[in-house]
Amino acid sequence: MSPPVFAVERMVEALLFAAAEPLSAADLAERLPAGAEVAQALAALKARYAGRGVELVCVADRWRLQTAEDLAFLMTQERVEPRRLGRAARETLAIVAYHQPVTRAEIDAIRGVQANRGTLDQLLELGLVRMRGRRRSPGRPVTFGTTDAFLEHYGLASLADLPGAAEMKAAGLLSLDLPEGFEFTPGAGAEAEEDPLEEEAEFHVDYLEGEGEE
Amino acid sequence: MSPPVFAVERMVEALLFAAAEPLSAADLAERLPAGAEVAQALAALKARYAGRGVELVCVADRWRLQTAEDLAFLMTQERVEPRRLGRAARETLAIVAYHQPVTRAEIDAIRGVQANRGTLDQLLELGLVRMRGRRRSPGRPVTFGTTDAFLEHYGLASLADLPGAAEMKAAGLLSLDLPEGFEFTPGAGAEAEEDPLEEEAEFHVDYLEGEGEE
Amino acid sequence: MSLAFQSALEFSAAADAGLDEALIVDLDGFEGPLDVLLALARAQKVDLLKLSVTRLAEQYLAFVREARRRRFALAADYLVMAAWLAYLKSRLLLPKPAAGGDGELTAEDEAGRLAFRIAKLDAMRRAAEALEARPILRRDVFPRGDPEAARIVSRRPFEGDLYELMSAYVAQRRRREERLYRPPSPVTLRLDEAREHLRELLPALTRWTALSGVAPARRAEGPSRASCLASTLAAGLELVREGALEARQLVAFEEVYLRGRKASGHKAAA
Repeated sequence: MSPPVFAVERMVEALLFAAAEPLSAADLAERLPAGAEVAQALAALKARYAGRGVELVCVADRWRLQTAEDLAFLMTQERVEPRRLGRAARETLAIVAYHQPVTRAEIDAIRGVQANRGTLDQLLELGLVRMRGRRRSPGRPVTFGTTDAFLEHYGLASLADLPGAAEMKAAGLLSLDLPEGFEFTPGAGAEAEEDPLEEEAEFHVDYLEGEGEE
Repeated sequence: MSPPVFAVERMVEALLFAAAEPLSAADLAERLPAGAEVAQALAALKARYAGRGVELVCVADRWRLQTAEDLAFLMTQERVEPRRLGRAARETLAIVAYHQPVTRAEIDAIRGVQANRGTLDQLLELGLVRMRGRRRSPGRPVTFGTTDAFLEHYGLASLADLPGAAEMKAAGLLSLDLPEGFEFTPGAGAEAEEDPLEEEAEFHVDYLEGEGEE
Repeated sequence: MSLAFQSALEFSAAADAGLDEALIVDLDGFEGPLDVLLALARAQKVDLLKLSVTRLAEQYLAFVREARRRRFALAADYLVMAAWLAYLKSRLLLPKPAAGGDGELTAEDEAGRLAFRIAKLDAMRRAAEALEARPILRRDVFPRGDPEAARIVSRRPFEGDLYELMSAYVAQRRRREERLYRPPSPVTLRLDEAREHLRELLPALTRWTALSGVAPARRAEGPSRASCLASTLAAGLELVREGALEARQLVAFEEVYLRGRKASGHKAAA
């Protein structure tokens, strides 16, 4: 027999309130009595908190309670002035976010400049960007993508929620090269060309490359 | 003109939620717009949270939101898991990854310190490192390597995807002033000089691993 | 390494001014030719994909001319872009060649490609702004100030990415390299070898012979000439003490001469 919805809602509320970080539905389910309808409870809770001083939001597929955006002006004591990213870093981050997986060379090509080495490294260090894999193309360059910390920082539930991404995709602006004769094909990212690397054979080749590149 | 009660209630809610410690009515009044009816807002908020998973309580004249007492059982069951590896563990993991199969003594030699026994054990327990076999050398020391869970965690399709020296350089980690001797060929070395831990069983396991790379 | 980020540009100001003072004065604020082109394109106030590339080319060329007139040292890529745009413009203005199809892009394709790149950079710049406008954690929205326990944590096995792994690896390797730094010790001619060599030569040393002539010649991978000389001298002095050899030097810092001692030398050698 599954517990009543309002009971589960209370429990979810308490857990999210006490938690030091966003919790996934799975995290919650694990701590709740068997058969608890987590999704339902979350939806109910979200509705209950809508418009309040505290709200329930989904970031990086996890749930967290946070203060309402319009009350930011009150939070003078809690505000930590984050290290502001420079323009180059902000642009690079946007390019990685909207084009991932993307290589260093592609970032440079979009920005039209030979990037300052430090820009991407700064983002890596801040944990906003991570290495994802290797592109299946000559030289097998490393590709970059964003992290969960990125989503949490910007309050995004998932990459699909990147502002304007749908429109840009529809306009063909997210493909890396000029779309054929302006016939924009949404979703023509580089995903398909990323290397899943199943072949064992590549193992040895790779080290040779790595060594030889110096 | 004083702000409406509803608005003040939201503000109080947000302030109490974000505050690092309980706040007195005076603390709240100080941070709220002039003329805000703090007592009234607190009463309304208390009523609103009554019976919920989170409650508003007043202790020693200070107000705080806290989880409902009857839900305390939810809060205690979780054991703390290490979220970040310590430096020693990170370094040890990196050495195992790049030098596997590698013995305890070799890890110590590379790190230049007598390793804390616990470091490698922690990695074994986390399932990132496994015993691989025995080195064919005096004392037949056990050798260590990484697991599939390691690959999965770091998003690597295979060990061949470990970033090589070229990437370290590209990431600005390796500078040009490093001595010539900085070389590593992960997994290349001692393979031949190793015996499986349990002759037969291990043989199959290794074979399967080679084939079924995810 | 210093991260000299360029200060943010006020694009709307530049756009309002059209292509004039604002752009020229701000040259230092631009991150390369594409950046300038974007600012110029924005001033056209049309859909960036439908932009007039010939007009853009003219504006850019004027910009570069003006910038040079003001004696800004223009980076090569600005000039390369200028040359390419001039060429593109001329191709756009010329009547189209009858047949394409030899693989070369038409001028229209090139123009489209350029417009696309500009539109793309523009999109990314807007995306960066849109991201900054999001409710940012601890700037606009705040988590619980006093979480009850670190006990309620999300079940992520642990944090750490490849970058961290690489950093950890390099950090300790670097420490180790520092610790183990051992300059290669020079190859030297061993004293017993030098002695052996001298003993062999002894019967032939009936006259005063220069040390440099006595010392073994340098071999390819062998010890340096200086080492050969030094070791031979040391071995020679030992033999002098044993009475098998005589040595003399006429002037300080000049050549040392060696000569076998008749009877005793042969006795010692035997």
